Amino acid sequence: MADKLLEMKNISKSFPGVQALSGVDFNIDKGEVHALVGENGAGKSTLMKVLTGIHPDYEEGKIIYKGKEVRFSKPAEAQKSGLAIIHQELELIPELTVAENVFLGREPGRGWINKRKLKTDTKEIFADMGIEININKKIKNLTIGKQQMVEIARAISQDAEIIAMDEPTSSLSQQEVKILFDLIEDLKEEGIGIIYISHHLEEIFEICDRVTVLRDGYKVKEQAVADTNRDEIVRQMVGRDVEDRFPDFKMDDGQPIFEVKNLSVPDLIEDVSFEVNKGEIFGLAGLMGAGRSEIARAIYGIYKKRTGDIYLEGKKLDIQSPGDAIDNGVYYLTENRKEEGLIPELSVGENMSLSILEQLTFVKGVISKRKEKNLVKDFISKLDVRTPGPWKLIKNLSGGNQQKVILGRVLSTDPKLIIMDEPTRGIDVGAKHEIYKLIKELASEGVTIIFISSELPEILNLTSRIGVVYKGKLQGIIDGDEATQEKIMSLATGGSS
Amino acid sequence: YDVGLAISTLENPFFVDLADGAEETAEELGVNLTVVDAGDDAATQMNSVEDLVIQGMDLVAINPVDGDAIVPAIEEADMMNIPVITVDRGAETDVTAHIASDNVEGGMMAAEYIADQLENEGRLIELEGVPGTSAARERGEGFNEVMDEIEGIEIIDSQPADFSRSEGMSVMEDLLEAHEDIDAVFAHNDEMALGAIEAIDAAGLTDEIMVVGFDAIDDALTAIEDGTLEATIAQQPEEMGRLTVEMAVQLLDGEEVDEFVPVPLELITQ
Amino acid sequence: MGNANDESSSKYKEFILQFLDKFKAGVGLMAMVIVMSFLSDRFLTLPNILNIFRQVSIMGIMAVGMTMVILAQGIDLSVGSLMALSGAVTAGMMVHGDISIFLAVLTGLAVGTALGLFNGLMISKAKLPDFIVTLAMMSIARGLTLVYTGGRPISGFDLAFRRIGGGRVGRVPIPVIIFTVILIIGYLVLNKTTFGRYIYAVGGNKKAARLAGINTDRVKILVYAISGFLSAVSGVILISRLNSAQPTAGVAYELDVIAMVVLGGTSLVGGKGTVGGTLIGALIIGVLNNSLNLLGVASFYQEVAKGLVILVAVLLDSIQHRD
Amino acid sequence: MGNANDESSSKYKEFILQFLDKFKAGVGLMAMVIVMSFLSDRFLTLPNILNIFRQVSIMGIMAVGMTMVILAQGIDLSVGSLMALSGAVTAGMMVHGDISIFLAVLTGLAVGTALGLFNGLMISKAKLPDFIVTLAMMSIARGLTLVYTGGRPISGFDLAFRRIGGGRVGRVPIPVIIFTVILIIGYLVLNKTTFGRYIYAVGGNKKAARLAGINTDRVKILVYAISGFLSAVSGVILISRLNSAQPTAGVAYELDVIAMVVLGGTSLVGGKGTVGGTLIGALIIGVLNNSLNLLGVASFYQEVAKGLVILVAVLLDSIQHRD
Ligand SMILES: Nc1ncnc2c1ncn2[C@@H]1O[C@H](COP(=O)(O)OP(=O)(O)OP(=O)(O)O)[C@@H](O)[C@H]1O
Ligand SMILES: Nc1ncnc2c1ncn2[C@@H]1O[C@H](COP(=O)(O)OP(=O)(O)OP(=O)(O)O)[C@@H](O)[C@H]1O
Ligand SMILES: O[C@@H]1[C@H](O)[C@H](O)CO[C@H]1O
Ligand SMILES: [Mg+2]
Ligand SMILES: [Mg+2]
Repeated sequence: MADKLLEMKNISKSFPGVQALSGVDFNIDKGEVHALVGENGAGKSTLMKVLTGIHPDYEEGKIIYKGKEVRFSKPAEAQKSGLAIIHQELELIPELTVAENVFLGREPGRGWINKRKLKTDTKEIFADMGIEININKKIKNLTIGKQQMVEIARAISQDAEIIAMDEPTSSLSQQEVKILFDLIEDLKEEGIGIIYISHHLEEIFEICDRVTVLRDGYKVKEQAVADTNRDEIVRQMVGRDVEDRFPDFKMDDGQPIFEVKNLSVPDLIEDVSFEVNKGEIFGLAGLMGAGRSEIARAIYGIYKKRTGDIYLEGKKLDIQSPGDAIDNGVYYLTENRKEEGLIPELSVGENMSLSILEQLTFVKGVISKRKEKNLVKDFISKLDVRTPGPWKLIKNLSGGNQQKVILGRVLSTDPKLIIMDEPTRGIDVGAKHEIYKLIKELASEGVTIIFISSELPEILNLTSRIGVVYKGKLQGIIDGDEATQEKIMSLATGGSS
Repeated sequence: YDVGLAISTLENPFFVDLADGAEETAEELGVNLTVVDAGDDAATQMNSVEDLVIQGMDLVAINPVDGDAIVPAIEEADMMNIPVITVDRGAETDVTAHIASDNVEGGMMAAEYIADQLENEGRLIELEGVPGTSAARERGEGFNEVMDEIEGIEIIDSQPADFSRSEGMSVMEDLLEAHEDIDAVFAHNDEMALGAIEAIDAAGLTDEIMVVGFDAIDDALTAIEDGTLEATIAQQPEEMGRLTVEMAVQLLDGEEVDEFVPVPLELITQ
Repeated sequence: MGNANDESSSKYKEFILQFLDKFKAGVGLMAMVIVMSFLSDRFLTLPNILNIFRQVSIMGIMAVGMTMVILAQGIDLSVGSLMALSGAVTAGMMVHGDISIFLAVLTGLAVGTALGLFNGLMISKAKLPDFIVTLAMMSIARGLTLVYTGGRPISGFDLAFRRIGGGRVGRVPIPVIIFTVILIIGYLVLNKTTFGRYIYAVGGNKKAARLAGINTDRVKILVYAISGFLSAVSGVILISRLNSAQPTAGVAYELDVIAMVVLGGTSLVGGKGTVGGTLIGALIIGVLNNSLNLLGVASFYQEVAKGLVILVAVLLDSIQHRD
Repeated sequence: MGNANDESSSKYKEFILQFLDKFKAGVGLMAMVIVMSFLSDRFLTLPNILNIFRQVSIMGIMAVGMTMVILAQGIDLSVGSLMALSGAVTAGMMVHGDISIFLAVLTGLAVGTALGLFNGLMISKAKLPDFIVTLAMMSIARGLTLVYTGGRPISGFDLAFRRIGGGRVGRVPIPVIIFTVILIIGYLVLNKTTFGRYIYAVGGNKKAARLAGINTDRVKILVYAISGFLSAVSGVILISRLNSAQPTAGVAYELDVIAMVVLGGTSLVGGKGTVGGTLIGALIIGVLNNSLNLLGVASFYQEVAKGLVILVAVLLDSIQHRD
């Protein structure tokens, strides 16, 4: 088994203001799945980018691939040599179709594209993977989950010898995760080396052989998965003990405070009605694309053609735009951070204060920098955002920390109702735990929360009741004490409770 | 009758007057006149003349952007047996009639006046109109013919400034850097002359250099009153427009007309 | 994801939507044509239709190149002056250079292509903004044209050469044939070749394209070279049609050419659009100019009408949703 | 994340980088100034410097508006013709309308603002592409100017009015003072107000801005209205300076104005740039024109030189990395 495929030695890489990697060693054998874990910002993605020629300007270290020292100067070179990568931030072309994206840069035919072959090949790949997808659909019309499958299909179709998977399951449904794991088994058998990055630590124990833990750019530990356990890995990641359970929480029987009546949006959602109590955490479950996000967005005033009524504290709300919603104490935290959350060219602080700017003024319209700074500082420490300072451009933060900044934006408005859409996607265990705690705290302070998630354990443990969405309809509501994975799945696939 | 009139550019007030004259006369005579503007672009003018031909005009009058570039369009009109008149500027091909000032004569008038004022001695600059227009060529011809005869006068530089005020200014700025002791400037039209005056003024040489233009547009007349412009040769654009329509009617009525109809000029000074 | 029935119905819907999307730029044009055919009985005659096509062919050819540039998320402001320079060089070679027509045309095309290539190099290798580089080139090429011609038109070409712009095959003007061929080639390149696919990819998400191993620099360089080449083609046709190379030809053409592309539904943000749309955009401009002349709209009002009609045309198109 | 020492040193580095980034557009300008001060001893004199500032002030004022438009991911091609129309209306009111200077100016400003507002409404409410809407407006406003003036300049204003463009306070020309005031206001709006922050947010990521509760339509509408207003201000200054409203004033100004903004480092993709950069961009254009005249470069070559110098200037700036 000591068939060394790749050795990375003493890799160091810095960005302005950040030492992202400090002397990291990492290696992989043929047919091995090697996990890479660490907190948000630990340097996992950066290490993969160094490997695959995206950051050719690392200051120190060498890479030995198949016995030869290499230094890829651009992604194309790495790709040609047999290194494929599934990017954490999906890197697809929205206006091109599934098939066109899968084979981008590797189209069959010389200059003249053989479209027939392109399509049959693509179909074959997805058929092999066991995934149903319309390969002629444009990427922009797919859910994030499906987009992630496309990204996976692209890497797998490259006949690579090493595949780096950077959080490949962050947007996948359970069935899709299972499909991916079967694929990984096959790839292993073919002798392909796989680098597996994930914040879902249980996955490590399911499919990985070895695990390397990074912290603050340093390699902390490398060991066989068989020799360790979840708690130990968490401790190595975070550098201390973490109470890795869902926090206890007793809900008082609050009064109904929020009500949705007959909410419909043509083609998207149909006749959705439900009630939520003050300080309740209400879950919305369902398969990918079921329409959970659409319900939230309809409430938030994004669709013009919405019908139905919304009540908060007994008052009927007239929400025509997100601005109206926020003014009425309703906030929606998007599932799509990159496209709909971040303003990349603004700083951490400016991103955070955006929704409450009108109140951080001394005269109307003129920003009080002092008030803004105080607010931002407050939330940076409250949410433990890892940033050198509020002036740092948000685009240069790691994914998890970006999420915390956006969360700060939400909380700054002091909302009565928060709809959180996949709020822990791509968040490390420690931070996830903090977010759970925060949600509980908010609820106990009387903030009402609608919690949308594809992770059943999370939704089961956190919420008091769970609405299950199927094809744009609310298929049923399950009480927290009676909820099980099976019940949810049954409703989510169109059954009755 | 349906008559089309293709103007080189209505961005120059001179042609606005010409078009006005034509429109008034058309109304008097009951002619259905369509005016199109080329914005000084030869290709656009060709397109719009084609459109006039397709539209079935009985006659097309053209004030060409460029004498050579308009030839293919005139040939097309010929093929459809539509008579063509040129106005103010000629074309490098035979047309039914040409109406214009006697530009050679005008150039001579300007030359004689300047020579007179300078007492047959001095260094001169000539600002030329859009190259390729008969107006520019003929004014230059007349001007140079007279000046060549006079020993003491030297034309030290001739540059095209495209009949435009801003070009006139920037070309003059350059010439002021390049030459010293300039006594007079002859510009092929007033727009250029007024531009040149701006440049001369900025250089503080207003009292040393005299400027003569061509056209007698309103701004030029004001400048003459102010004493910044020395003189101008008055053209009668409205008259040209009027003649154009009158001749069109005569032609379409089957009457004989002269091939060249000169429009009188007049020297205007303070 | 639902049952088979659902899928096929949604597939069907998708197809209709894509179809409408493709032709939405056509709605405005169609409306114009219908209105005009009532207003003027000359409008829908074969000669006039050929006339419109001939009139748009010169800018239309440049618009094909511009479509590629814009699809790749660029912009080319130098097309008009590259057209003028290439035309002037061709003319100069023929008239003063005493070389064959063929070589003269070749020289003209080479000049346009080379300067387009230079645009591309500055943009992709030196990483300068497209807008500035091509604006600078607009100025440079305009200046070179004035220097080369001394500011005077160059006229008087062989009859053989004049056929390029003035001749016909059957009733169809040769410029229209050239335009059609270039449209077809443009369509094939964009839809059938890897290069075309890469143009969409680079314009749609440059970073992703680079990560997929595409040489994004090369794509950018090539589209600018193509745009320069096609400007030169237009220049040759123009001087042949006018029998004269005008030193100030093509001033402000860039805006009209870009307008054709954008009217055709191509997004200035890149990655989205078609050459077929550009044809429609070109015809909108062509029909508009032709109509205003046919209707005898007074020239000052023409400008106002032109702006209003363009607004109404895109408004009609946008009955379809965007975003 | 490292200890306190590290933090402060990295903060320092970041600060320096941001500083350089801000002034990178200045490198090219600086180089031009240095070269010119060796080539001409008239260049660095107070009269000449004031002269340069006065020459750029008219376009510079429009460039401040354009900066906001571009920051909000828009583009405004109508600035030149809105300037001409507002100027003409002001002139017409004064000369024929027999109303007070103050009311005449107010009317002119109102016209520019209203049409800018119309741009904004079409773009944000009717969701039409910025390029097409403002191109159409360019044509409409140009046509209206021609119609209003009958194609003839309107001249002969009161001495009091002529002071706006021609007067001085001390040695400083009034247009320079107006430009300075507008620059400062622009800076304050962009950096100190919620509206300014929203401009950056909308340009940086419109979807995210909307979800964060910002009324993105209102932001877009306002920037176009401001751009129209500032074009009108330029128009008033221009007619006062020339003592005449030219119906064809401002043709092709849009490209120069956009060039100033982009030369100043503002990205056409939106969300990134400063008004200080625009001042530098404006000065690059101003110094360039002035230098070419001072050096007596022949006019044909001026065009070539202009393009080349702009290229070199941005090349110098881009020694800093992008992306
Ligand atoms: N392009 C960049 N510019 C500046 N800093 C960067 C850049 N990319 C990453 N960083 C910084 O480098 C560090 C490591 O980031 P990296 O993306 O590798 O983390 P990660 O381990 O993948 O985290 P996550 O789990 O959130 O994806 C972080 O502090 C991040 O802010
Ligand atoms: N831009 C779009 N164009 C076409 N269809 C879309 C678009 N966005 C979403 N859809 C479709 O709308 C439906 C609902 O998607 P939605 O994102 O609400 O699902 P969800 O339950 O929130 O799941 P997810 O966890 O993926 O967010 C899906 O069928 C999806 O394919
Ligand atoms: O004769 C006219 C006028 O002089 C005008 O000023 C420019 O064009 C010429 O043809
Ligand atoms: Mg990462
Ligand atoms: Mg969703």
